[in-house]
Amino acid sequence: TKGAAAGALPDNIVASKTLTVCSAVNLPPMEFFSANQKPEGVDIDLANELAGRLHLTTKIINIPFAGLIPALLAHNCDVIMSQLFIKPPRLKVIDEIPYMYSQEGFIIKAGKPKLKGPEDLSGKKAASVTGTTATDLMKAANEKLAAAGKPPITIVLFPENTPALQQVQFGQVEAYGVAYETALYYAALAPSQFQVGGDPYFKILTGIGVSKDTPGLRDALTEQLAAMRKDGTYAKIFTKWHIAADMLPE
Amino acid sequence: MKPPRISDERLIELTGIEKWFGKTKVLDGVDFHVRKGEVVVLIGPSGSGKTTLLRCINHLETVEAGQVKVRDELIGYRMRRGRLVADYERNIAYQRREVGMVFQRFNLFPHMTVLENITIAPLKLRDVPRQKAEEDAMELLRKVGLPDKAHAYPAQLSGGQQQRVAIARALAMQPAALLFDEPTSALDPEMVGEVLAVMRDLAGTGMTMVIVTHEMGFARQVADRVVVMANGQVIEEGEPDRIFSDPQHPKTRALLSAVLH
Amino acid sequence: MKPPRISDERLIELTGIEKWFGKTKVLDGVDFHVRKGEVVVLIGPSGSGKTTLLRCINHLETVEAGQVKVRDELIGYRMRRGRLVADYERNIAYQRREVGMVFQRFNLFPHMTVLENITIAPLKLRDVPRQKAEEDAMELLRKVGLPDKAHAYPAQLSGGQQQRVAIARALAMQPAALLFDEPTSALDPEMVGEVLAVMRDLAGTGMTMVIVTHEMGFARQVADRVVVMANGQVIEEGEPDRIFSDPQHPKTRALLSAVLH
Amino acid sequence: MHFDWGYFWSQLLTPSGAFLHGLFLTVLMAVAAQLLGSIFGLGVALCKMAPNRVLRAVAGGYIWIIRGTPLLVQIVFIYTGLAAANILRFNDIALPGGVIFPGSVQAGILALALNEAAYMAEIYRSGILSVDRGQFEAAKALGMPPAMMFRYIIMPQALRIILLPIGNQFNIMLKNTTLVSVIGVSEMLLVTETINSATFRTFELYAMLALYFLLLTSLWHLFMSWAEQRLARSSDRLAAPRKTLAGGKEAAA
Amino acid sequence: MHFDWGYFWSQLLTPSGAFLHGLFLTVLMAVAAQLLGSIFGLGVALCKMAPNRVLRAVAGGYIWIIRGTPLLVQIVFIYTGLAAANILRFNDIALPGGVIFPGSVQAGILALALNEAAYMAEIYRSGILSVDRGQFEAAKALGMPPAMMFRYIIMPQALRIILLPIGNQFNIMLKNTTLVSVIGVSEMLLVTETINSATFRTFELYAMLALYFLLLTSLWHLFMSWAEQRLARSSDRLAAPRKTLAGGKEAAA
Ligand SMILES: Nc1ncnc2c1ncn2[C@@H]1O[C@H](COP(=O)(O)OP(=O)(O)OP(=O)(O)O)[C@@H](O)[C@H]1O
Ligand SMILES: Nc1ncnc2c1ncn2[C@@H]1O[C@H](COP(=O)(O)OP(=O)(O)OP(=O)(O)O)[C@@H](O)[C@H]1O
Ligand SMILES: [Mg+2]
Ligand SMILES: [Mg+2]
Repeated sequence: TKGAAAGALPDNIVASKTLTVCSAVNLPPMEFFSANQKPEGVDIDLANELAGRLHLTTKIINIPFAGLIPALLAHNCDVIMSQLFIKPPRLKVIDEIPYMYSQEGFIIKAGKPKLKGPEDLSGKKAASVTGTTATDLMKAANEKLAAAGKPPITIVLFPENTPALQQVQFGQVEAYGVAYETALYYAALAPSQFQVGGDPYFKILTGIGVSKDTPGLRDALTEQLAAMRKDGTYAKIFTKWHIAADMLPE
Repeated sequence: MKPPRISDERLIELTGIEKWFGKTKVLDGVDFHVRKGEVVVLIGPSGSGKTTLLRCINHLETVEAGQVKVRDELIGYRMRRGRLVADYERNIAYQRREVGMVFQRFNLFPHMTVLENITIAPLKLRDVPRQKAEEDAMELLRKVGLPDKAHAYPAQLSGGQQQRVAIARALAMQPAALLFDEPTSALDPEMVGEVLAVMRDLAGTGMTMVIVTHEMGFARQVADRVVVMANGQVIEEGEPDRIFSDPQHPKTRALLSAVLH
Repeated sequence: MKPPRISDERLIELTGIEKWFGKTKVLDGVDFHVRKGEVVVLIGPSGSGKTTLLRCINHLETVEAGQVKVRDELIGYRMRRGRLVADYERNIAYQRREVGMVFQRFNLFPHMTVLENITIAPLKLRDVPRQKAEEDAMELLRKVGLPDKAHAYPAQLSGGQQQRVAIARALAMQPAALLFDEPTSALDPEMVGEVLAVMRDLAGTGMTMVIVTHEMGFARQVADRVVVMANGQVIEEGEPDRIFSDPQHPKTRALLSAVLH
Repeated sequence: MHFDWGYFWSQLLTPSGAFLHGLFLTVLMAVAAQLLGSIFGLGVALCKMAPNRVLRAVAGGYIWIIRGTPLLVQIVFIYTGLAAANILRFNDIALPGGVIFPGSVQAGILALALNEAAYMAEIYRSGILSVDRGQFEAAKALGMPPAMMFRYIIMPQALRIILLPIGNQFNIMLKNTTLVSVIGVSEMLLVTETINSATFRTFELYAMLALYFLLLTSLWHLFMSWAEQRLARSSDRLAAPRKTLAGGKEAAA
Repeated sequence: MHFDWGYFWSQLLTPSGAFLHGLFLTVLMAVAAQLLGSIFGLGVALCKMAPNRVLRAVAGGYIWIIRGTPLLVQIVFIYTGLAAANILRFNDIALPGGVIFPGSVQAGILALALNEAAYMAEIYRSGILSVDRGQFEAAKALGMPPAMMFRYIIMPQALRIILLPIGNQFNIMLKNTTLVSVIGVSEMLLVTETINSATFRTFELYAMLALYFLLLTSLWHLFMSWAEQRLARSSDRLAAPRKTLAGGKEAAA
């Protein structure tokens, strides 16, 4: 069956023996640069495993989050592995293979009171990265707040994770709306600076982005993912990064 | 036989001036004075230091040794803790108002009309009301024969006209003395006469003047005293008739024979 | 009384040339020819079109009407579908090699030595081997009296020397004719003589030359024919003795009386 | 992927409110930074020419550092680095009327202005140095103190010379505002990227963005050409002698 | 937060391998883009001065668009926009020796070079126009076709004039490489940011980054001063007449 799946791969992938992965490599623990500038994280491990099973090697291309789908559409890469949530507008332009759940949360400064949900940020400033779901969730919260006659959240957009995080660090914003996994990571990395801003308030299926032009690749990846889940490699990776809660159910 | 309009008061007094440009000594122990009402003409070969001496009087050049006094006041220096130190630019600027200067190349302000050129200093430095300043300026323009050019710009004037405006501009600050550095040498020959005429009139009114010039005929006419420089030193001085008819120093003789022929 | 060295072949022939600069007609139906071996001197008041005519000969100016032919070949135009159209720059460049030009302001290439100035064109355009080109250049430098300046740069030469190098440079392409536009008028008077001497020698060797000049004595000596222009037209032409001693056209008379006195 | 002309035209001709706000921020930051930079740059230029050698060294060092490092680094340094070092933190300012002046915009304007000052200083300096020395001497000989000399005599003449380079600087400034997107100022580029991350009409959106910048810079270019022509005309008056002059006429000229 | 001098010095004096690689990429991109831009810019300049009016219009339009839009937009447009529109896609190229030449670096170099070309074109043009008209005429009169005239007569003289502006352009180019970080090229700025996101020593890291850029630009400045002096010395030869000349001596000069 492996041979059949590999046979359906696009010619250029077969020829180059390389799976090119677009990722916004700035969002630990999903994907980030290690001290010696090597990309690592959940998505990276998964990508390596999947590619290996297809007799390919991975190549990571680092692109700001808002540029990921355009890059895939432009065939600058074969897949997106960058904690890309599965959302209807995205499915209109690309295919997504579900591979995990993601949760949304906040990073806040260490020592500050925790939030119950985004509505607690009413009248305050919160950072988020352009093009991420956190932005949309806060916008939705603003609509609720408006209906309740409360002042909205001031959303400050950043092109990248780092400057957004720094806003929390320097107290320029109250909170940074980001993946719950990332919040956990930073709270563990620098507990004197950051803490997780409360329980996750949103959970969504997350997928590997594939171009609609390459159904063969999509099917091959889907097949290998299923195999990984069966033989336990999948669980191993999630456990390694302390986010077993995000695994797809059996 | 000093004319009676010259008082004994020494308006300008330079003693022991030394001035270096890099490694060349340009003024070499110059003593020089001008009495009130006197017209002094400075002559000397090119490079002898005439321009430099003139510029020392209103501190456009600093000196390495010696003193410059105007009305008995030290120019460019003040006492601090018993020692002479360079004065503030503001104070030097204040002192310069005593002495007007007319340059070889006129140096009118090209972005201002003739009237503005003349009134800017009284308006901004002496707080004269505008109307009074303009009336005074028109009076000066009549003196130099240019009342109809009040609203012209410098570039619209001939060289001779520009130099006359420059004289009017210097006079507008009502200085105690006027310094002229070869005021006609950048002019076309037709225009020299009109500027010299204005200077002659000025001398007649008892204005104190120091004039560097190569116009020996004019020098002889207006000078109360002629000072001859060579190699940064004053080599001879005296009444013009004496200097021109009976020069003592060989360099003076050489200079005059070169210029007069 | 045409000297025997002049053949009857018309090397350069301009017919009915009209040239406009914007709204002014600078050449107004000029017919002009030069025979092989002839020295023609062009004279005329300033602005009469002498320079423009000369520049038309090697197509440094385009013309609005008329034809320029060198050795019976049309310069600057070619036939396409039975009509004359502007020729390619490459072809025009090729045609220009027939006619050398010496400019008033020499226009030597400042970044090249004298030798390089002279050899660049033969080397690059006629594919002469370097050694041959340099030997020829040295020969030309001897002709113009500058063999020791071969490795000097133009800026190190006097005006007269530069102009002689410019002549050698033009000769190095072995043109059929040489055009001179006031070759001595940018020179200090002491240097005019040396350039005229070189031109006189050249005329003696039977070189075809067209010379615009104000040096009437020289013109009278070397010219086989003098052509007089005024207001963009040829108003008179003939042997130099006749033109200078008995000018027919009133404008020629006015010109000569102004120049000769 | 085909070029969606309909989308392109609709975005170009009826840009969204967010985009217009980005346009507004771009122009606001450029104008504010240019003004501040021009003022501060004049100070730097005067220090660079001051008799005091300490002042000269400080101004020289400032120019050296600013011109020797990338603007993008300066922007990040000022907004993030200074806050990280607890030196300066940009807090939002609530303006009367409920308008908020965000800290990132303040930082962006400051960084652009500090950068601009170094370039403006060199422009002023060359302008001032190109004024004839005789003008300085004439002003001094009249007894003008330095400040007055600069104000009335030197600067008016220097400004004529440097109008063109200043115009070029503003053109550069307009484009440099895009760099402020990295600290989260929603100027035109960041807004475009945000819109793109929802619509994925990348090519169309960037083409539109480029056209808007082209419009801004070209309008500015037209304005500068006009200003230069006016100046040339008024300089004619300063350079070309007139044949006949009557007081009244001249006053009107 | 105090300034951690130990960290600062260790990063400055013993930068990590990743940072050095960023430094290498910065210099590589700057040099490559400057070379390409200089060549392409010459072509644009010649077109802008060509007799053919279509060529002139195309070159003029190119310069207008490039100079009228921000470099940052051009970079994103070329990398993302062109690929999105299926016009041009930058794939990694494997060089012999196993070195990979990433697509984003290719796009960055191309964008920088295309941008540079517009500025270089104007520099060439002003250099060429400042060569005396007589030089053109003398070359034409000798029968040189246009290409040869430019090659041997005009360009050597124009290059002397434009050496200084070209030097300035490369200084700008060095700094402009930071903008390529937005398409994910790990040049010095992006490397610094990723190091920062793990260590949070923001101020120290940016100070170090600024110093490295200052070093690069200052080294370049020194080199240019030296080159200029050499040129001035060789121009002396072209300008100042010597009193005595002997063939042999001159040949050695
Ligand atoms: N700014 C300067 N720097 C260096 N040397 C100078 C400067 N100004 C004047 N000198 C030198 O000082 C000497 C005296 O110059 P100064 O201009 O006073 O002479 P001068 O008598 O006015 O001559 P002239 O009749 O030519 O105007 C000359 O040797 C001159 O070269
Ligand atoms: N490039 C040009 N553009 C406009 N007008 C020109 C140009 N070149 C020459 N003219 C005009 O054409 C006319 C003839 O000029 P030309 O230089 O041929 O005269 P000339 O006889 O050589 O005069 P001169 O003795 O002064 O050199 C003059 O009126 C001149 O002003
Ligand atoms: Mg003098
Ligand atoms: Mg002529």
